[in-house]
Amino acid sequence: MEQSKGKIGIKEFIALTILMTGTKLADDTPAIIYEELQNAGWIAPLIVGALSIIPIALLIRVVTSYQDKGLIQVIDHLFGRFIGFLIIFILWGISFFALIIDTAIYTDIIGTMYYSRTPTIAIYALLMAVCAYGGKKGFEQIGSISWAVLPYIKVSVLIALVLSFFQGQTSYLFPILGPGEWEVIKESSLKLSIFGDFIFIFILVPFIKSTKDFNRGVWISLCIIVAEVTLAMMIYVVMFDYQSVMMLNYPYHELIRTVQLGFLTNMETFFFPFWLIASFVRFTVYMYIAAMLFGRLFKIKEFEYAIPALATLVVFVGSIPESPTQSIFEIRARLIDVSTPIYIILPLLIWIVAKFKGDLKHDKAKESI
Amino acid sequence: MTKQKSLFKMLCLLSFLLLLLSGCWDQKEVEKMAYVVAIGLDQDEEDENRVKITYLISNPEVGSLAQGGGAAGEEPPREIISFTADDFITSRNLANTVVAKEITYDLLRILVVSEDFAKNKKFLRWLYDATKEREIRRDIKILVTKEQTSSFMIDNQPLLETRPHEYFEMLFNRGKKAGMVPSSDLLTFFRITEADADLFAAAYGTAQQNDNSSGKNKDPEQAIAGELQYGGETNTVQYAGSALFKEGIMIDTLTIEETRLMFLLHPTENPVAILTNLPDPFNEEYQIATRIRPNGQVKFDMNLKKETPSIDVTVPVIIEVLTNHSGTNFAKDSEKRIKLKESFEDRITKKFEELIKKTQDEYGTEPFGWSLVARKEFLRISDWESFDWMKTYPDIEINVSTEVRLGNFGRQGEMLNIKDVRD
Amino acid sequence: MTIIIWLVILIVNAYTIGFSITLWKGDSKVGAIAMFVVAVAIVITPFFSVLR
Amino acid sequence: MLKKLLKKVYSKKPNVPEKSSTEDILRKEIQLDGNLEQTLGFFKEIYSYPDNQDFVIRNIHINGMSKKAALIYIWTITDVTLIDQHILTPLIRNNSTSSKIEDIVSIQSVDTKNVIKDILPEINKGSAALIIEGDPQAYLFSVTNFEGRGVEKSENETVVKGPKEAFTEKSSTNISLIRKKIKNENLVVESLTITERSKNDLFIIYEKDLANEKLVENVRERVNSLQVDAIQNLSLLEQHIEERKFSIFPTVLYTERPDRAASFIEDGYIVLIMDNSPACLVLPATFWSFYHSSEDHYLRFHYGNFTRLLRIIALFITLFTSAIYVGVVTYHAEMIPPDLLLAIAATRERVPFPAAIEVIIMELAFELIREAGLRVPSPIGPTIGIVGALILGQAAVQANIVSPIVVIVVALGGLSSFAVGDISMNFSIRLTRFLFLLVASLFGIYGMAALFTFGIFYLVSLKSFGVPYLAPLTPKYVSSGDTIFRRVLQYEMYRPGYVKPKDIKKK
Repeated sequence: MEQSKGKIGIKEFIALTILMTGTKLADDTPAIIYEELQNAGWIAPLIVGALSIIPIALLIRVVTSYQDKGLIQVIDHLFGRFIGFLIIFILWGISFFALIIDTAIYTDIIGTMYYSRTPTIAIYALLMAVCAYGGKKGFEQIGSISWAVLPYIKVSVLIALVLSFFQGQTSYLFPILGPGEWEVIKESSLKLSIFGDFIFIFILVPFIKSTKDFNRGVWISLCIIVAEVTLAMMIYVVMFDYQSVMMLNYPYHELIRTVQLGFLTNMETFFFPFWLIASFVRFTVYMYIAAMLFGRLFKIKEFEYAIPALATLVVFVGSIPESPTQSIFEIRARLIDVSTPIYIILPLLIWIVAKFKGDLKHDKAKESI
Repeated sequence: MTKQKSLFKMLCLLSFLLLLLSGCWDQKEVEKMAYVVAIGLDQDEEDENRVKITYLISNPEVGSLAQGGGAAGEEPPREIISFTADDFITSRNLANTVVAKEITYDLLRILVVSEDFAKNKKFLRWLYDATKEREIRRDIKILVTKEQTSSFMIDNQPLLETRPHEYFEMLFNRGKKAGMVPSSDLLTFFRITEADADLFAAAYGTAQQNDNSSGKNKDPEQAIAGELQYGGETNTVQYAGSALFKEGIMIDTLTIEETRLMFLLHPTENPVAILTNLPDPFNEEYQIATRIRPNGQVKFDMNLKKETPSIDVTVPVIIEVLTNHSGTNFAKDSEKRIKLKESFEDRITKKFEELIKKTQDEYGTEPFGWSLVARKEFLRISDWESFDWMKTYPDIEINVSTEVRLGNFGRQGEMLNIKDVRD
Repeated sequence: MTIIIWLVILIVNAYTIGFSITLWKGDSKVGAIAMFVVAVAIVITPFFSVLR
Repeated sequence: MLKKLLKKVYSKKPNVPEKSSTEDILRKEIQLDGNLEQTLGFFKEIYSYPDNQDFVIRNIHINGMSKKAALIYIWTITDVTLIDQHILTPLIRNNSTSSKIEDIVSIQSVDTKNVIKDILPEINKGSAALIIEGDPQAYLFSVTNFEGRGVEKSENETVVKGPKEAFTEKSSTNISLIRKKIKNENLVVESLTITERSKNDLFIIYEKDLANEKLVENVRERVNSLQVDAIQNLSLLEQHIEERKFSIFPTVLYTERPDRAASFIEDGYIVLIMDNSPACLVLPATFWSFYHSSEDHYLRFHYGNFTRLLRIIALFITLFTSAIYVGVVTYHAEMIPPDLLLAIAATRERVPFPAAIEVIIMELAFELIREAGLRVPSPIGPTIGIVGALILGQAAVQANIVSPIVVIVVALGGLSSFAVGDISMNFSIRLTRFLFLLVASLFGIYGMAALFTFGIFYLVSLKSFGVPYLAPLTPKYVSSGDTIFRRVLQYEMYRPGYVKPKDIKKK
């Protein structure tokens, strides 16, 4: 019963991964997908999930063959000082940039959908203050909180989806292939990095109790996320029809504004807090990962102390773009396109180098004994 | 590290407190709001690019028994103002020249549009303003009125429901259940307009009673709002029939009967039960009062890939016989029952055919939502779009059949034979 | 509002530079420089966003 | 930084002239030498005789030995009849010359000490010291008799089904109450003197073969490292040993029920008992131990869980109702069903304050009634009810100071707050409620969600003696699964893994 300090178990890990990636169904990611895929948008997460198996499997193969080493340490080990620094710098760049853009989007959601008169900076600052506080508390706490709040968040999402399913019409899903099968496959593979967060999860390996837990956790959460995002995307179409859903900026929020249950006609305020909590936890994880990479880059051991400064920077940088709903939407769509190759190439590269160095063979030999 | 730690704590606390101190931007006190329940939209008489807006504002103090209400009983339940504005978003400020409180659309339940304005090509642009405004929800209803909305609102004086929002809510719920008016919400309007395939049916109402003689002895089934004659001490407003919108512009109205048939043909929107009269096949003099209920889903057999596409529609209904003036005893006679069934089937199918013919010839497309069913026949959106439902529909060969299942014959099956009594 | 933003900037900057100094005195000079850059960025970026 | 500064201010020694006490301390080091007069002189000095009223020196002449002697004791904490019948009478009536003191006196326990320093605490605990001319040691007879209430019903943690007795102010009674429930030789009652001036005793109670040694050591260390002059009772001790003094949530459980204490000991927890406290402290304490009550387990499975359900609902109602009311009315009016919204708007029409102020006024009034009701002498008690109900409820509404809905909201929250029995948790929830109210009035639901997340982060990071506050919910531990709901008794097979007991499985 020895308490492993600062490490989290499989439940917390799965919860954290689901909150980190699954919350995407409730921002503008669906809108980005629908733009090209129309009513076949719900197929995209399936394809992306299926394609993601390759990089994830490669990474698992490499990372778990080193005892207690996360992605950062593995990259260091495989590529040496200079190239390792470069790769981690790119990863940090992506994570930090994604953090800025995503928080800006979420601030915009809160601003346009609920608090139209409150200045963006106030909403943004409150969001980041909570995230910085959480990030500062450390990884174990983030894991615990994800597990503590996950059931309630998922139940609220499920209620919203089920209610809207009964208010919508399944025939909106037809024609079933949307813009055509090749278009669907092509466009969804370009959006591969919607699940790109899984790369960053490998950084957290040293925080998980055992590699076996990690291994299982990654696959379970991938399955859950794919199922969840697919279901949500389907229900947006069922609720609004593809023509309308393509015009919506934030389908989840339009959805919770439209569903009703008995005498309660305006229910969005029931779902809103859960979504908020999920977003807080999500950005706390992002914040923590970005700070961790930052700490590794510049050799700051106690990188938690850098979090408040980074959070402040995020607020100021994130409020630069004007009319955020549109401009950030474009930036974000581009970021997804840009980071897709990295999501594929990096794991492949790591695997090849590891193979070349012979680290994997050694491990295999050990396993066979 | 303690230095950082304490400093960090201070920072957290301070920034949080500062945030708290500077809050309250979106704060609004409920009692300082004027709750608009209905917005009326009319074409401005002088300027084509402006609209005349009518607000129906609910007075919260009416109907509450709260302490301290004081003279609430003497205040009127509502306030109506009409004015010209560029759109109904900026009009919120304009209204403040008359109304002291801040205008809010939180309780907005219904958008009333006059028939003239709905037939205007520019109508759609103004309606789409609703998608931008945060406070307007997509589930509000659309009502088309025969006259100017401002006069409609003033004439609309419900006697029993003092609170306007309650009145509209109940009216629409009931109307939909009885099959008199379609449910016509904004969400569906936008969806149908964007999908560009079907017709949208909005509720139709008026406060003016048509006094011309043609309406006098009209079969109530064939009437639309304003043509029914009501006596007594009541509100003059009537809601009946529906207004059809094609590509966002109103093109025609449907009578009560047509509205009901439309409901029966619709694959998803089914009324609970329709009370109506059908002619008695055994005695032409009399009518049989019936309750018609849909009996499961409407069945479709579509064959759209042919040169002349065809659709076979089967409408299953349950008919309950409620009155029997002719005294024919069909409850116990199976032959008579079969005859009754056949007569019902013929009658309803004929009505369906008439309506479908009208939609094909006059409107060019249908208000039944069949395009949704048709979509299932296609694999890709491009195929569906090149098929072009709206273009193809008039040429489709449509066969309707009705499957009647007789329900109960009322509480007491057998009828007194009046002729025997009079002997 | 501007006053509050400046106050926040001031506090965060004091904190960041403090942390930077601790790092300098400690083992990581690179980290100290990085933190200092962040501190400078925190002062500059508001001019492009909130204080525009 | 601020904290450091504050610490400096506090830790600064106040500049007050102090009298050196080295003389006193030296005197206490003296060994007895058989000189009765001199020894008595020391004692008189130390106890400031004859100013000190309950300090008694009884001079006697032991006939058999023909020696002068003196009996020293503090009469208020000794059993005087015992001294009279079993010490004085035998000594005076004694005639045999050779008898040892132990053979003459018919008292239960006799001890000998020869350094004044060692004798003093015994006298302070209620022993009587016999000093005999020419004998270089003192005989200590245990005749302690502290006054105290008898065992009474517990008043703050009442149950319907289950034992009613509560701890008293007397530690020996309390220990015996626990021993009555755990008749096991492994139950250890360690005694420690924890303060320097008042010499308060603390009893650390645990089961030797269950409790984690590190935990016991941790507690011992923390208690020993206290450098305080006096800690009268457990309520004060609690504040001395808790980890985070500024935390809004309690991390040590204070309970007055011996049955609860015993069941915690049986799970491997540690219980602290002191004189003068009709309660005990349980360490470590998690969030759940404050949320639970002993009755949850005495009631059958469904009944117990029903009360748990009610309690968790009450907890959330207390935390959120007034905040939600304010947040929703001022920021999210559209979510209220239209009839209710109009009703609220109508009643608020003539109220002069904003909704937030209105609720805060009523909340404060409620807290005032509550505090006043607690402190008011019982004959005047009923007036509080009248004042509260009539003036603050009825009249305030009629005077248009608050709207009737606010009265309902506040009353509901106030009523629910009583469902959380533990006094510390009760306070933390009531205080947090005000925080939520504040945030809701400034940021609506968004602020509340932010504060809630903030609060959960805070809860999760709390630790009580190394145990995470929300364990075993998160992080996960092997346990009986007794968190929001409890299981059927037979399935509660494990002792809580987070206290790391030596024997995890219950039989």
